[in-house]
Amino acid sequence: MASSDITPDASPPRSPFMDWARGWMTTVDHKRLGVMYISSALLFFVVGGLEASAMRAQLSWSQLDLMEPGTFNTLFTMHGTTMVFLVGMPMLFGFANYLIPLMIGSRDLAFPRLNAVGFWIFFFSGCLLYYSSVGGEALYGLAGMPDVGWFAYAPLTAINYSPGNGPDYWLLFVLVGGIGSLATALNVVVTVATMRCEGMTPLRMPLLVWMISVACGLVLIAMPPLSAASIMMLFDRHFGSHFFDTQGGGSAVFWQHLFWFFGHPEVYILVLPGFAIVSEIIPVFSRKAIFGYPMMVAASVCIGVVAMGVWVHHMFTVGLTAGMNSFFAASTMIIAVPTGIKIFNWIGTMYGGRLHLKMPMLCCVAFLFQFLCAGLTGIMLAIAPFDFQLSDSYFVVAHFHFVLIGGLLFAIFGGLYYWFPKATGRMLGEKLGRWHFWLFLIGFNVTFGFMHIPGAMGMPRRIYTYQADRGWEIWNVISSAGVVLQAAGVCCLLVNIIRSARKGAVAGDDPWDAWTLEWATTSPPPEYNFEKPPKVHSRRPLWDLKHPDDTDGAYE
Amino acid sequence: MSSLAQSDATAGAPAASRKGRWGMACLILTESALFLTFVVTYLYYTGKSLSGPYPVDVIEYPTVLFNSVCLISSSFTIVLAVRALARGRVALFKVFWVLTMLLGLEFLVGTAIEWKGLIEQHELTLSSNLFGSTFYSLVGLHLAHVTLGVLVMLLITTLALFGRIRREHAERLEICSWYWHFVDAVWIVVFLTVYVYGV
Amino acid sequence: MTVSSVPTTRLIPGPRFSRFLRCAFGILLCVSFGLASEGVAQEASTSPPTDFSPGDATSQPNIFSPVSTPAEVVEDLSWLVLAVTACIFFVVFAVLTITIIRFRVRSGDDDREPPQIYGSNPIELAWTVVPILIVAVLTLVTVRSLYALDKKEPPEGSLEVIVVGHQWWWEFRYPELGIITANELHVPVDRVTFLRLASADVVHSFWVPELAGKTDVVPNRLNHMWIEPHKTGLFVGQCAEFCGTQHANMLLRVEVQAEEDFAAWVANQQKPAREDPSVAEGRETFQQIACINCHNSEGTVATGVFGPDLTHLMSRETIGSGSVLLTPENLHEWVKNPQQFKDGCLMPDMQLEPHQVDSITRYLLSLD
Amino acid sequence: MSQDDPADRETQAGAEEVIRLPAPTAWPIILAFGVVLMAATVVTNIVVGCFGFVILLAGAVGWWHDVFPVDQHEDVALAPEGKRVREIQPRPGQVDHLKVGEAQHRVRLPESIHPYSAGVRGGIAGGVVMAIFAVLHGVLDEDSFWFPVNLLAAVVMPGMADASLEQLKQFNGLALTVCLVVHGLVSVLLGLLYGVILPMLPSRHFLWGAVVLPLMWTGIVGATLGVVNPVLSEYVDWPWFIAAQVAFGLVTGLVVLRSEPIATLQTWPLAERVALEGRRAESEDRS
Ligand code: HEA
Ligand code: HEA
Ligand code: HEC
Ligand code: CUA
Ligand SMILES: [Cu+2]
Repeated sequence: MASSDITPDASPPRSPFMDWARGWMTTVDHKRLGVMYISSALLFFVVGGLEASAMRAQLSWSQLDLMEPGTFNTLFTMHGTTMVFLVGMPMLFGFANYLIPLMIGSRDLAFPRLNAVGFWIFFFSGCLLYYSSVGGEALYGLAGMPDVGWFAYAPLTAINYSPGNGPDYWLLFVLVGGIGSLATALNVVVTVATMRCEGMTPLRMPLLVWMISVACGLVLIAMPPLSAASIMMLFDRHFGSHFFDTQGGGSAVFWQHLFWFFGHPEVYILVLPGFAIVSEIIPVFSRKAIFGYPMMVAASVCIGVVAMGVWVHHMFTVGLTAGMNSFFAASTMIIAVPTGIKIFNWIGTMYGGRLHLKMPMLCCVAFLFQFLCAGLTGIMLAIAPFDFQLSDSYFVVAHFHFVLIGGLLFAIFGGLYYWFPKATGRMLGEKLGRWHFWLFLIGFNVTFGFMHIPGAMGMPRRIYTYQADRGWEIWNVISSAGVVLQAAGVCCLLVNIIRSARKGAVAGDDPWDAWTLEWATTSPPPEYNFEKPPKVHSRRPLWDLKHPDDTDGAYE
Repeated sequence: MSSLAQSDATAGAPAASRKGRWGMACLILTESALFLTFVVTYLYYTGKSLSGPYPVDVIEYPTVLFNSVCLISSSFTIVLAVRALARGRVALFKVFWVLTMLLGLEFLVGTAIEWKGLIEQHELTLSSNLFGSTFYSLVGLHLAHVTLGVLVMLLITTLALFGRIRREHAERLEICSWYWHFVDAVWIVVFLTVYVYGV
Repeated sequence: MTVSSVPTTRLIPGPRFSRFLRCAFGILLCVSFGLASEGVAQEASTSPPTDFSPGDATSQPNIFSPVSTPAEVVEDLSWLVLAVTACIFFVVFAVLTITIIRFRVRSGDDDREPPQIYGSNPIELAWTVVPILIVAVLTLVTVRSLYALDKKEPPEGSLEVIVVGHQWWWEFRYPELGIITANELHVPVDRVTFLRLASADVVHSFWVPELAGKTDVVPNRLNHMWIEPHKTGLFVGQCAEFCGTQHANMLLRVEVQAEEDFAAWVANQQKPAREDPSVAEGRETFQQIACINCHNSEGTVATGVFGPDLTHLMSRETIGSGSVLLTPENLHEWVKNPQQFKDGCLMPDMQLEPHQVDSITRYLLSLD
Repeated sequence: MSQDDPADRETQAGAEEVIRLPAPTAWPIILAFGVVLMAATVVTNIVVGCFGFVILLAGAVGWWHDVFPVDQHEDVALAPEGKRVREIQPRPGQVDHLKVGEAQHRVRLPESIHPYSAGVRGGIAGGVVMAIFAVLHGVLDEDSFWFPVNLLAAVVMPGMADASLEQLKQFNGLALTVCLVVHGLVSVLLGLLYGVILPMLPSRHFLWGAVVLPLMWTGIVGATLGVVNPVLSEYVDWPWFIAAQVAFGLVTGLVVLRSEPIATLQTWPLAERVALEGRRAESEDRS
């Protein structure tokens, strides 16, 4: 960010640092909050990645003794929780914050102050979670960090199986963090509903706006059950209630229902913004309008709706009736249809276009390949009997890292390269970018591609070590080796960001020759986004301006 | 160009109320999901308590029915209050508004009395059994919402007494009143769940 | 018809895609297939038995080498699914790759914009209907397999076993035979064994890949599953649901035996505990200290149920739920301090004197 | 905050123009901190919670003053002239056009299609003919009307696997229902697919529809039938089976190809659509 856009303040001069810090801490500007979301998410990504690296080190050979079992358990819990709630979600809100007002031609979100609260609650709740690494120990001498897995199954979280405060931190974190997410999601939905500029009918909104709105709608519906469940669990732990107390008649399975009723929509909450980013980048770098816009919108809404009716596929092995498993296997597989539509439409967009394989587009291409693999392994898991074998094995770990990294994270990388010039006025270096891309791509595929095999060979997840004669070593050591490449890749990205923010090539208003409204203002945009609220006539307002003889409006 | 700030100001009012409406609608949506979770929990665990006290032993209708009548009728008085304000009849507004608040307050007091009975006579607490856990959490969540509503109404009453509430606030207060209607509607669901189905 | 005109939208004729890309893809494909096929080969070959897994054991589990009916049903189904997904993968992969290669910008290109195409309802309909059809077929087969795998009651002539999951070991009860044992399940070959699953504490999951898919072991809930092995031998698996500190060492061993071997094992388990006078001292010590609070051992005052039944301890091959081979030295170390093998397990370090350890170990070694 | 420094503004060019934005405020961060501190009570102690509550309250009151009676805002000066967004330069004549028939470059492909209803009708017709074949086979060869019905139903009904040949020839209500649903659904979907893809296949649509596609389909079925429907695979009579497939393809293809193709106009410029289709196109445009 250029330092000149710090809020001018009338009070007497103070140290520039204080001014700078104050500017960021008191801001209600959606762009700054967006940048803050994304930067903190990157920070937490490095933390979560380091936790993962430690796990991979411990698992790289059988019977290693690099850490205590309990430590390993806190590592995967914190890793999963961090990556989902402190990386994935903030990335969503970061991009939503930064882009939605610009894309729909408004000055800010509907409730700017609420927006700030949302961010700070997210940030402090993350601090609370990590405070567990000192707080719990220091004050009570009991287990500090949560060690119950990112879905904290009852009754392992009950006070008699997990004394100490570990699970409490986790529960409070999802409860408080959830409030922040709700605030921001509400804000986004209201913004999209009420603050579109003139001419921006719902079917002219950029796809990013559509998909992020669907994701935020899902947050509104899926988050409260988790909050409710965590309240109940807190009551169980501290006030002696019996919701999940299996000795008092409570049900362990009920927790699973509540968690996954949130948990499954959550994964689509995470991936829809990924889809959103890809849907913006692919057309621009193919130089073609998105193929089948109405179908894309319909597919997104459809995914959102169906996503709420499939949660039991995480519970196929719980011993529910065959009828129930059949229903949920079918509903899960149905999601392949709208998702397939998306994949095909993206390919349709590229087909016949003129592909500029710059960094953002490269990331999207990788996204397409990897998400395809990931989705197909998802289908295998959705076949309930097959899942009896695959569930809770490293095959599942491979599946969800393929969706979360191969899909979501690559889309986020693409988004970073694509909008960095808008946010800073400078391009992210292409050369270092290629290093980042190839290192991470190869590292990722090595780590997680090979992880499917130990899964099929019976290696369960969440084990801190394994027997020597199972034949799993070779696959694990390959997986661990891949992490080195990934880490190198991430370093390239971080260096690139820091370097380019200061010394990158000047971007200009519209470096990619793109078509949506955010490129119709300066880079970085002024606080007020647009001097005059824009007026649009089609889905690609800038296309219309650039090609007045071939405007879109007439054809939509 | 220079008309920009101005046009914003004039466009501001209806836009603000649209935001308010959508915001409240979204809030009600998530709150419904929250309540629904507790209701489902209650239903899931009905009849699963391992030991007493059971609903049939402890649930008494007189107080709760009176409370319910008060709460439901407050939905009507709040409509009257908002209408009065929209027509500019501030005094009438104050009367109905205070009445609404008092009805809400009665609900709080009434429930407190009911709970006192449950705790002291029947020894039903959050930790007695599943019925206690689900009962107090569901009804308590609703109660928390009523409390919040009453507090907000108190605030607005104070402002009204200082003459700070005027006709142009009718729109905002109407949006606030949605929340109150929602709380009332939820009570009907809670009542049906706990006092009709659950017994 | 106009559709066939799609190829005419091709802008840049000629297949001169970059050498580098071709090589890269080639290498990537070769490497991954090479490694994968090696993996499959390794999985398929029965590995030489190590000293850890005696007999004709398959200590390398694999869901693609099933030996029991449920696992076979799943395997059959899995090949169909793998074939279908592989087809989808290769079709989409190919189309995507071709698209990228063909429509990439080349050095000679000017910056004109390609023709804008907004979509095509028929094409989009086609790629909606095809996945629906595929999904429909998969669903039908899934449903049939689910019902086929769902046996609610033990069939005629089957063996019934109650499996109780504990943090972090398994208890097996044979109600019809009056046997209680731990960690190593013995079942007859070619007969259905019907397992009823219960948990003493938290959620676990029973998984022996070669025999059947997993079923969770949930407190306050009775689950069930069944196996019907067609091959004798040792089959290993482990707890598949995270259940706390030592989840990783909650291993499972299933010994599938010929009927007569199984009968012999049953007869041995049904024998009363051996009372070897030469280890009387050890038995005394054992009874005097807290062991009895947690363990059951017939013929002593020990009737605890918190830990594994020790009555026929020496008939097992491992201790600590499959994590340690049952050798005299290991047993000695275990009694001295189980935490050195299984850090965090629920049997505490008993802080015994060395001679107590020796005598208790000797006693335990007599329990066959 | 809302009072802005006039001196500051004058230094910028064109400073008369200002835009009103919500003023920065510290209350949100304070409120958020209070919320989290209150939550931390559970893992620390009550003092922290009380402290948190006080902070929360302060935040709430401060916030209230931010928005009541009027929103606090600041006037932001427009960026100086040179730093404003640059006018977008039109570049007419830069877009390549697709050369299809009459050079309407924005057509959705293809220009004309068979109506979807033709596909559905074709599917139904084909399905009926196929069912007749199957039943014919049942009655002639196996002496049972219900035999093929039960065989198809076995795709979802595991019970059929253990059924004897006798049982397979008996009427079974559930099987009939399952069979009707499965057969109907698949027929209609396939018909729809035919309607869409037949015109896209390279020439000789009829050959494709009647022979190639059914044979391909049979090949796939043949390869997977053992898993998809083991019972059917056990009893299937391949010549009859293939004949039924071809009959389906023949009939469906016939129905589809005989239907009148209709032009797809959705992406034609409005004017052309109005000329061609009058009112309907207009209403379509609005959506
Ligand atoms: C971004 C997150 C994300 C996404 C998008 C998905 C997408 C999908 N997931 Fe995944 N999933 C997770 C994140 C995600 N998942 C996580 C985190 C877990 C583990 C949680 C935990 O236990 O910790 C998990 C676990 C998980 C399970 C439970 C496994 C177990 O624990 O036993 C299942 C089972 O059904 C499943 C299925 C699916 C399916 C069917 C999809 C589908 O949406 C995929 C659809 C896509 C395609 C199919 C590809 C494209 C389509 C075509 C090319 C069309 C043609 C295809 C066909 C006709 C098949 N997932
Ligand atoms: C978005 C989500 C996300 C992401 C990005 C990742 C990223 C990674 N994950 Fe994770 N993972 C999950 C979500 C995610 N994961 C979830 C939900 C679980 C389930 C948890 C549970 O079971 O409860 C899980 C579980 C999980 C496991 C299973 C643990 C177990 O079951 O025992 C493993 C094991 O290998 C693993 C590995 C990795 C690795 C190697 C990466 C790598 O891609 C990480 C790469 C990043 C780095 C390596 C960062 C390195 C950066 C630097 C080195 C920079 C240096 C620092 C400075 C210069 C300051 N993850
Ligand atoms: C607090 C309870 C407790 C006490 C006291 C206790 N044990 Fe244990 N013991 C356990 C548990 C629990 C296990 C299972 C550990 C595991 O596998 O995770 C176990 C396992 C064992 C095993 C291995 C059994 C097997 O098949 O894996 C032996 C042998 C054993 N204990 C012997 C003893 C002896 C001897 C003593 C007394 C000196 C003793 N135990 C005291 C709880 C106890
Ligand atoms: Cu028991 Cu994991
Ligand atoms: Cu899911």
